Amino acid sequence: MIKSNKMVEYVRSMKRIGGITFLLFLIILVTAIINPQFISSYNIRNILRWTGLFGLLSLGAAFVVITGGIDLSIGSVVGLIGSIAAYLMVHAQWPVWMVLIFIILLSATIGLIHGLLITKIHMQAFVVTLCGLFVYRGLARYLMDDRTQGYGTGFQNVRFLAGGRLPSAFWPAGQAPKFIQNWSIPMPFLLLIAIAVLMAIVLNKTIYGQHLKATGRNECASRFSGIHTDNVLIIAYVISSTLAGLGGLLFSLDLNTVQPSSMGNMYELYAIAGCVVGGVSLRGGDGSILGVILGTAIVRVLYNAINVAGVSTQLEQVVLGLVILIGVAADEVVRMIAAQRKVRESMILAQKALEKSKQTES
Amino acid sequence: MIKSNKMVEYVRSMKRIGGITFLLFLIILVTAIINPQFISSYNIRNILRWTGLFGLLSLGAAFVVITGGIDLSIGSVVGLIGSIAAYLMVHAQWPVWMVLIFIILLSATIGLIHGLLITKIHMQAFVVTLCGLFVYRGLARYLMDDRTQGYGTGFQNVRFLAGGRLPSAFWPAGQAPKFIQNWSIPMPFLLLIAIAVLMAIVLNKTIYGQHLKATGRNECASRFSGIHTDNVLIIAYVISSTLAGLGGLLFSLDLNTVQPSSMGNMYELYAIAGCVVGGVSLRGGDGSILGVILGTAIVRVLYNAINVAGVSTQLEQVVLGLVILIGVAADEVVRMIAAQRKVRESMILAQKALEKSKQTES
Amino acid sequence: GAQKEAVAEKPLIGFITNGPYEFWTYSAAAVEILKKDLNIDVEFLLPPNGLPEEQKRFIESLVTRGVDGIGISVTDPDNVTPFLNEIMETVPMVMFDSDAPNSNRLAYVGMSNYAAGRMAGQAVKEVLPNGGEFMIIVGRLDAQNAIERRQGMIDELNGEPYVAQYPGKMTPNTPNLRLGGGKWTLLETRTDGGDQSKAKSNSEDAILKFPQMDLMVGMWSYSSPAIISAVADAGLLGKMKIIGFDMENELLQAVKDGHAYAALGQDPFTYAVRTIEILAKKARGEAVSIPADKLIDVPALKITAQNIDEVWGKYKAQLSDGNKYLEATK
Amino acid sequence: MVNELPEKYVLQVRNISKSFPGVRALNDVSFNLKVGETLALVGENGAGKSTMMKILAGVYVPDAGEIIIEGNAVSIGSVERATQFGVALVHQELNLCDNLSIAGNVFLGREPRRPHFKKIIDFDKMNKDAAEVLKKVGLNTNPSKILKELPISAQQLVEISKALSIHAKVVMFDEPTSSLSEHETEQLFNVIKDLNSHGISCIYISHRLGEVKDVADRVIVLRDGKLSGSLDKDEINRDRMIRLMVGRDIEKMYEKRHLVTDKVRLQLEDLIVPKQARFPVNLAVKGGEIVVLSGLIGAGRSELLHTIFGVDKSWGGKILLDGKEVTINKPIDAIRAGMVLVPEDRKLNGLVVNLEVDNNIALPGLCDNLSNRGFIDKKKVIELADTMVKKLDIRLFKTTQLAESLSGGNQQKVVLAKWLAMNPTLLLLDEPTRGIDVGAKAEIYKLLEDLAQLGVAILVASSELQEVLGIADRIVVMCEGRITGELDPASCSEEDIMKLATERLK
Ligand SMILES: Nc1ncnc2c1ncn2[C@@H]1O[C@H](COP(=O)(O)OP(=O)(O)OP(=O)(O)O)[C@@H](O)[C@H]1O
Ligand SMILES: Nc1ncnc2c1ncn2[C@@H]1O[C@H](COP(=O)(O)OP(=O)(O)OP(=O)(O)O)[C@@H](O)[C@H]1O
Ligand SMILES: [Mg+2]
Ligand SMILES: [Mg+2]
Repeated sequence: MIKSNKMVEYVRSMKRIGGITFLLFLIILVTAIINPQFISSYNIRNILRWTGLFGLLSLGAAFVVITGGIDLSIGSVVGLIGSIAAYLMVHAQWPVWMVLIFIILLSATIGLIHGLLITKIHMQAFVVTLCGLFVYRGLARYLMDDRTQGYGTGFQNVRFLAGGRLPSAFWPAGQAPKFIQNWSIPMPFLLLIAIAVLMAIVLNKTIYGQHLKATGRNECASRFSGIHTDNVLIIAYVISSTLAGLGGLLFSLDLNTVQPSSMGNMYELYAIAGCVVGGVSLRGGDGSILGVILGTAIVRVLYNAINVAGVSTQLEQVVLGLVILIGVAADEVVRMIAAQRKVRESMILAQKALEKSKQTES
Repeated sequence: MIKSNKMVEYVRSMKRIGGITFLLFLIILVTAIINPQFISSYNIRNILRWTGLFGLLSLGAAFVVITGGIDLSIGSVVGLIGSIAAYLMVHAQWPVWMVLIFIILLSATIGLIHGLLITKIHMQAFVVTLCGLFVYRGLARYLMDDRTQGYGTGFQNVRFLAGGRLPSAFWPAGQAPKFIQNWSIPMPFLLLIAIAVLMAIVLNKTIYGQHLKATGRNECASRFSGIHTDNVLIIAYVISSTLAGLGGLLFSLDLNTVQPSSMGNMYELYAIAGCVVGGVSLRGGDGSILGVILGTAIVRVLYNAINVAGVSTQLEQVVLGLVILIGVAADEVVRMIAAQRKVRESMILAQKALEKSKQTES
Repeated sequence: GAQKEAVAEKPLIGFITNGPYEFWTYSAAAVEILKKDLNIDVEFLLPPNGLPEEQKRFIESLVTRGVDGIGISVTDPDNVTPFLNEIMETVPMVMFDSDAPNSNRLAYVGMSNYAAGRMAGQAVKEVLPNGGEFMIIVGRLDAQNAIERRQGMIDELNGEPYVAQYPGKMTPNTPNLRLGGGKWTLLETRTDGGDQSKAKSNSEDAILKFPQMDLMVGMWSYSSPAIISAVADAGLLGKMKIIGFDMENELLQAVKDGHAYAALGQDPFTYAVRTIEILAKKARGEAVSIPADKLIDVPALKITAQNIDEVWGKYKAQLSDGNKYLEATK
Repeated sequence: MVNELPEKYVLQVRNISKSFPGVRALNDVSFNLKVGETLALVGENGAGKSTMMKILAGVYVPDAGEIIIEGNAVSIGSVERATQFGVALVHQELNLCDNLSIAGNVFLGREPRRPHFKKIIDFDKMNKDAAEVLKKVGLNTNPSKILKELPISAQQLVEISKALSIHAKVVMFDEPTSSLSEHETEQLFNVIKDLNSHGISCIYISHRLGEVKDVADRVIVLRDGKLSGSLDKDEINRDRMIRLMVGRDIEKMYEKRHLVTDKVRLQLEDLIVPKQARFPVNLAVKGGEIVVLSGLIGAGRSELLHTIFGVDKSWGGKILLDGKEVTINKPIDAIRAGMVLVPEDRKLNGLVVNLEVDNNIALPGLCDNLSNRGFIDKKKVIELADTMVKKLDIRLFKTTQLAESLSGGNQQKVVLAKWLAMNPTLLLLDEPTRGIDVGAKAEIYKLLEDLAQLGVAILVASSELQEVLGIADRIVVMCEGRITGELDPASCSEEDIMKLATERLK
């Protein structure tokens, strides 16, 4: 009994994911027909790398969105941490491991501050992180004095995190078999998968995940149940900022150059868009990690498809906006129709039962 | 009883506004001490003009925020309508009145679409208007073919709406008395005041206003009470987009140059920040028009003060973010303390009553 | 009440750029030196989003502070001129980098972006003497410097007669623009709205879509590093030709390594020196010598493998040891 | 009192006081709870019952006083600590997360952990344990089902299971039966007796005084935040409780004076209720008639009322008012046609809880007589609110108070006030006395009487059988969305109703 129910639930959640997967493959199919190069190993590699980079931000955002909150500071944190990382390694010449520890601590502290302001002073997440958006951007510009930061040609080791690929990296440069060289997976995507698996376990299997979902849906009830909702929320913001910081590092390593004034601008919107397309409800309490990754992938594939299919650069944003809109709307509409159909079916069944019982009575 | 009660309520709402007013005057005072030119008629004129322009956007946003929704498309609507207005007047050479009617209709239609998607397809406001943010920006770029739009030296009549001042405009150019010339009020601010008065009446005195507040606080109960909550929401989005469109026109007239790809970028955040600083709760249902105008004024005065006080432009955003944060946090903290004090008072009263009853018993 | 009655002891000069780009750190270095040398105050303002709205706001607050002169890189000369003229009734202005030719400015300092674009066009001719296909990566196409640079390249390749100033037309962004009678093809101009990673993914997509492409042109300062990064990832370093604007370290390094053909370097250091010198003298009521056409030419440089060491050294000196550099050039 | 040993008490409450801004909710309250007994706590709306429970459950901290658990003075302070002390509370209002499974809700905050990975939830154990508790309260559903899919009454059972699963020494029930029907109530009483027999003590709050006698060993009565008396098992009787609660007698709860006219006011012809109610409904209500819909949890009464009122749009059939067909797409259409609905879930549907009382009362009538060309007539609003507050004896501080700061029962009265102010000709009520004290109940019944006398047609959904039998002219019983029969209250028994209410289709 319990088992079959698990199946039902699984299938149901799959159906939801199914919609996005379908959308994703539709975009891929249509673009591949327009330009077969779209599914070349080179392009898929690129898509995977971008999905990895942006996916990290979306994953962090997802945890906050599941609590019913929002993190508008993600883009600015990307800019701040990205430029600080480059500055510390190149100009201050800190050892790489120290830089890594420092930026993780710094971004976690940022999240901690958000969380404390939201839970202890009861400020709204939107306000706190909006202020963060302004403050960290300004700080990045001030600290870097508006100078572009970059790694030059050095730091190949740490830059492997963003630009490397596996398993081709196990062979000496350029000596991997052709097939492996073509189809090796970019590091950012591998990192994303690793972190996503971890987070999926946290969300679905652990006590923290359960409390996160509960707090997101009904904070009051969760508090009455003895959950430290404050801690739950704070941790969510710490995770979001930390992943944004990690993302900032990877972005800066990948691009190899960081403009403090602009790097990461609007990324919070992409991160949240990825969540929303992936079925995370902004009302809190609902969301799946797989959905978030698929949602991010859709946004990235779409951008890529628009370019490759030769849509004018001016219409790019129009297409992006419309596809997100239609994707989410279709999901809503399908769900409405499915619910109605289910009810109609049960109506017919019940009427049949009624007639039957009448017949047996008479 | 009723009268005194009204007084109490009035004083209470004033106290809330009082905090912002205090903050506003504090900023003005400090800056005026650093640089007395800050309160010169020239500078005040400029501040009023900017407050007028951004205030219109904040007012629109406020209505949506009061419903518990959000409008992220404001900035893109400003860009779209601003460039279309300039294009139609200058290139298509439509008569001014026709352009005015057209852009009002166009922006109202945008709001209508948002409202319909949100109420009829049950999409979340955040998603719908986020897509709007992308789509209208792209549309502006596409329609204008990425060309900067402007009015050149012409269209002085309609440009009076943005650049004119009253009452000095009643005199022939330059012939108004010195005092009047100095202290005439910029048109955008006068427009803001007119629209604000109208909206304050709508919000506080009319059925629509009451329905708006009720819907913002509990949509379900409002629907059960016979309110057309769908219509209430749709109208709020129409108002927001229409004011954004009007703002777009005024911005384009004032700046005299519209870059379709960037004009209005982030203005939704300024609009919402104005609301939030002005005490409009993002949880819906609460907000005052006066507060919104004061909130917008704080943001504008702050920008101006930062420049005039000679703070580096890089730190501009840091200061802005921190002041908003501190302003809102102080409000929260003051309210927490006030609630605690009230509890303490009623505790003391209760204890006194207890002692009294004990005495009478014995 | 914003006018200054007497000539100030220590004049205040405003210096407003067109955005928060590293490019302007060279100007900032010059400004620091000039402040001491000329005994003046300079307010160095970088519009955070590079918007005309922000420039307007800065000008207004400078006027409020009783500024004695403003230098500005104008974002949209055609339409902003009336506003600037209004300000110039009380405050003298010098344009640099991007001119407003029809305004009542004291002078224009610099080489127009249009002229720099024409230089880039020449570079294209040099690197693709037998013709070829190329594309442009840029942030926004409605920004004045992007319009002028692109138009300069197009006009140069089309063999139009040389003019130093932007003639005010714009070739629409249609795909496959045939230039020079079909010798060169501008495949596309792709925008990224100022987002570096978008610039990189645009470059990647271009490499995929146009395998036959010969050359990529990065038009904003971050564009060329993004192109270089994408080209490196695709393993095409040295094969794909690259031309870029501005003096980002990444680009200069690539020129040095032979991965990029040329960088078009303007001279923001000198822009600041000339602009502020004029304004400071004017503020003190001293005589200023300005050419009759009010144009002060500060030529742009085409940096290639030949001159990279010398030029880069100069740039480094401007930033680190500007004082010495200034003395040396005087 | 003196000769009883303190060890026999599992819980002692000494001189507890608690204030909220502007209100003294509890004033020097003391009582004891013996091991293995059930103590009923009764009192008018706003007497402070829920506040007392929340203090014991660690939701609120008392301003003064002492709590002694098993002889040790403790300070509770948080829900977690209350749980550690073995105190569990079934809240008056539902406090559940509808995105989690039933089991997830039951064990929220106390999830069983895997033996080796302490941070990982042992879902199998959780489901198994939950299934056991659910069986006790009579909810035979799969514990991994998502809570959202349950009706409010089943959710109430989940809330109860949650408290039972704590294995507490003291289990407190704050109006657990307000949305339960007789069947589930009986089951709950068995659970309570079972708990008592295992030495677990219970505190039980209810406004259904009839129940109190069945379940309680002792009763204490709160009035205006003070203890006004205590009754032992053999002393428990309705009138004594009422006297301690309200300070006076209530003569008669039900008094039928009205006459049923023969003008059919509401007629449903083959009305198809969307969602789960699956059969065309045929029903008529005459002017001056009180028809009561009876049935078990989820019988579909609420959904039927929602469909008539236009909250859910019907999928077919006709609604006739005074013989004329009306189309009702939205509540406003129904209101215009002279119909009003007092909904079941007042927190969600009945009130805008963070709006002032007067504005809540005026809300549905704004468009009609409280405004002038779109502008609100504030004077009329205030007048109306004052009238209705007086008429229904709503206990409040001032009419500009937020509705959420009223006690549950007074909130319910505000909902009634808001609808009665519309002077309806057809009154739909969904559990109108849910969470209302006896005094108020009597007043509401009297109000319904008065309205019926004026010829108003009244359709009530109610789960309290006494109420059903007391006020109805005609009883319509539903089961699984289908009308299974009609009964005459004068000649039927509770068993007859139960029989029809369980007439399930195979
Ligand atoms: N959070 C709160 N803030 C302010 N006042 C409150 C709060 N909670 C309760 N009160 C007030 O305290 C008093 C006691 O309320 P309580 O909920 O304990 O009553 P009750 O006996 O449970 O009533 P009911 O039977 O209606 O549920 C009421 O006057 C109520 O208005
Ligand atoms: N035992 C049950 N467990 C869970 N759901 C049930 C059960 N019985 C019925 N339901 C569901 O309850 C819904 C009907 O609820 P509705 O609120 O209309 O009923 P009701 O008669 O008003 O009962 P109540 O208000 O007492 O819950 C239907 O969706 C039905 O599928
Ligand atoms: Mg209660
Ligand atoms: Mg019901």
